Amino acid sequence: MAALITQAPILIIAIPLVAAFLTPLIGMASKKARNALVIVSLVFVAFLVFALARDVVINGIHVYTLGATSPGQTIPTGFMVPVRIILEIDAMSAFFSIIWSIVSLAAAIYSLSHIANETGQTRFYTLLLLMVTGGFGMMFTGDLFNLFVFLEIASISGGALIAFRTRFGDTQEGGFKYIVVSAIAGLMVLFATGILYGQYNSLNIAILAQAIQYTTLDQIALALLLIAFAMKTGMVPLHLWFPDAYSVAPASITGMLVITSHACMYAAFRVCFTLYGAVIDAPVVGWILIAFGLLTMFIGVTMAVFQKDVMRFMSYHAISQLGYMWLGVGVGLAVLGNPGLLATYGRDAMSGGIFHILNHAMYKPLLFFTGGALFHLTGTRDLAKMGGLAHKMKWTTILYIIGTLSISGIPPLNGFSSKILIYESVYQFNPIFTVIGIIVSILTLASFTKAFHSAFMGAELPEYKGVKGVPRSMIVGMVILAAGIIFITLFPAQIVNWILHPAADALIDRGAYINAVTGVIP
Amino acid sequence: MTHILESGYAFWNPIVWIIVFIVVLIVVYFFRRRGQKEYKKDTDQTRIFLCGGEVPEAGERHIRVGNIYWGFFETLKEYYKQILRPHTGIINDYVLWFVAITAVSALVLLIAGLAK
Amino acid sequence: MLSKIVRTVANQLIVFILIFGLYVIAHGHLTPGGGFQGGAVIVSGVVMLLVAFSSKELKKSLRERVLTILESTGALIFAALAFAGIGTAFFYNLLVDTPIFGRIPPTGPGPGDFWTGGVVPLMNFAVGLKVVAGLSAVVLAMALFSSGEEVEE
Amino acid sequence: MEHMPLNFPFLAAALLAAVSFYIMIFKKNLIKLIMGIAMMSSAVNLFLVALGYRAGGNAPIYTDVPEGPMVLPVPQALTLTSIVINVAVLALMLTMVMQIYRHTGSLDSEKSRKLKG
Repeated sequence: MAALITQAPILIIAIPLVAAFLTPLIGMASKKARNALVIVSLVFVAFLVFALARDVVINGIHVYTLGATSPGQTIPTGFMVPVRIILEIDAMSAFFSIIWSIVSLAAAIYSLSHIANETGQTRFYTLLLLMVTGGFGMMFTGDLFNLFVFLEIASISGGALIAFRTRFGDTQEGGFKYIVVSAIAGLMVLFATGILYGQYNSLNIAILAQAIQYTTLDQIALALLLIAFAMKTGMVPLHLWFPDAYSVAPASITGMLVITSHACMYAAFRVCFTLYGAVIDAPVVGWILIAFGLLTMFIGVTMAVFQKDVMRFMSYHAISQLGYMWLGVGVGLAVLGNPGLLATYGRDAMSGGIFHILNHAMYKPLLFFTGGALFHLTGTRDLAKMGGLAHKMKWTTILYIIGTLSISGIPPLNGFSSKILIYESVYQFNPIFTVIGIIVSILTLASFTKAFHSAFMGAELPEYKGVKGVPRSMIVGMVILAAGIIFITLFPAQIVNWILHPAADALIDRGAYINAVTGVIP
Repeated sequence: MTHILESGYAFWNPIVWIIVFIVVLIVVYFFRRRGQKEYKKDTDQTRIFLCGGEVPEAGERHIRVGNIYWGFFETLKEYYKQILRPHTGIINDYVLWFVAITAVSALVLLIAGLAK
Repeated sequence: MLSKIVRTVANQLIVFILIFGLYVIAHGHLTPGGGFQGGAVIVSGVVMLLVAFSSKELKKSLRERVLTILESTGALIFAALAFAGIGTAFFYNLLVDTPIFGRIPPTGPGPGDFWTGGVVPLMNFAVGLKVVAGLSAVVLAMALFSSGEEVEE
Repeated sequence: MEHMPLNFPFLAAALLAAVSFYIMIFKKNLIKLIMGIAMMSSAVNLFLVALGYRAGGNAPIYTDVPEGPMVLPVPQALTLTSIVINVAVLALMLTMVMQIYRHTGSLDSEKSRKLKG
């Protein structure tokens, strides 16, 4: 077990990769064996992630060196290598990887019947597993260049998956927009990496963080990294591609794309807090994040109220919820230089923002999955053509209600626990932000009620008399996420103490992240 | 166990809420038991009553999504006109927004760096 | 399908392109090049065949199923080589100080020794296999698609 | 090469990036947009290679190299990786544009805007 945990960081990345390339071979022989391989590998990865996260929270940061036993080792000895390619897992990375493992497992199970009628299913699972690899890589990597590589792996497989159903024209358009935006964001990240490498002669985040000076070039690199990652998360006004891509993808992929967007948010946090932590102009960047966060919340939700396409409507809600996270973490960043305020409310605001990521990662894929179930039954995403579907899909209706109450922050569901943390702490920073947050929450509930009424309520419509119910594996995928919601609802304090405060502290305490690497280099 | 998720001003404990919900459910059940006993399903008692007139078909009496919150959109017509303007759906505009926002934030950071 | 002269010349040239591609793959640890570059050279030969013969002709000899198997095999060999060193660390170079590619070169300028690099040359071969199969499939699929034929799933 | 002004490659990279952004923003043809992205990646690759250049340096290969400084190998490795990634991205984009053309019969970005608002 100890050896397994030592090797866990690379196994978590490598097992989906190997499984991705095994699926075409096994898929030729038997479909069932292929599906079993996908599910088993993801279950094993989820187990490893939980074991690793437990170990990280208890024993501190894990540093895994590729190809050697320590980051400074060379073979044969006697050469000068500054630092090898490493994976570095602190509580923040562990937190994000837990989310990713749960959602990818639920999405894979959901896919089993959601794409059962499509052609080229083997390629679908190959790409899905590659996307899982890319996501874990982004969360675990210890250097900027591999962050770019894994970002591109996740983007390419994600773009291909969005455009997977080639028989529709709009999927191609959405996939194209996604891949163009990802390519530009990726190239900007690479450009910023080059700027930093040219000045400090290293790619490792910890080494760079130790050496960074905040010269003019560094400021440009910060802007490039921050805005590139922010665009990938879907921050207003760079969100325009977001509903286009998310609404046309298969629902299971949309659920996973939400988490890749969170992975980009993780990268942005890593850049702001760890890489630039010592030198960053914290109030300015914090206020930039807060301003964009408020804009994201408000414009996202007002656009969502307006939508008539069920997946597009949920995509705009995903954007609006991302604003809460930027707001919480932005307030934490704005008071980063002031230990008193940080202890009073900054740490709570950050914990709230991070807690909201966890909650959002549970209820938003669940809602996208219910939207996918609606599409599966009716063959349309247009809410105007739906009605009375609760008669046909009882389980989905219940799960939709759970998701709705959770996203609108209705007590006692988990969405409320994170929102109250954000409201209470942000109120001490600036009361107006809390008011805006509550208005956005009200509008969220209003628009979900509207969608609930038009899709599920009413008498059974004649055009949907003959449709079959939702297949079982889709229900199982949704129930996994609903179980996550119920668990977080019942034990918010335990979750905050177990993983969220360590994760927030990992962002604040950049010294530990740096020492984990520099401490072992001769 | 009474004070979890403290944030300075307040605390949040879902167990308290769940207990309250259970109490409310018991009260509701109590009221429901006192209800009319002679209610029967699938008789005239459950038929839709619309001023005594003809009841439309299921597809026609369902209020579709376009009609919900009509007043809200009517009031905020100007806002929606403005907000829909950038949502062109043209990929070139998406790139333009990215370039513009990157340039603006780089400028803000540079000016803040100079002021320091 | 182009004229007989073009087809004959393409048939002769593909041998040289293959040899050059394999050279670039094999010497990836010594000179500029490696698995991807050599693979791309070989795929340029495939593109030449595609131009000389039609995509329909080429589809008969380069079947999609075979390409898929080759691509997956290349990736799996690469992963297996990386996993081989997991006793120490992932990607650990097991073959250092062994007769197979295991020599340790002297530092400083000097002629390159082919038998160095440990698992790196082997990984180059695996990557080359994957790139040849993958890029050929991409080129072939695009050619088939633009000639109006549905690509088989 | 030894007397080449060292800033020249960076200026060329900046120029390439500017031209590519111009193409991506103002050219409505989807194929031209993809060409813009290809130019953008070339600009970044040129920037990376120029970073690793040392005046009068040799290629970082041990085979029969003369004495003297070598250029940095790491940026070249980065460039190679980024080229490989861009091959995948461009192939995917071109495939999608072919599909868009099949569905809409047009390569104009103003005509493929079914998804908006």
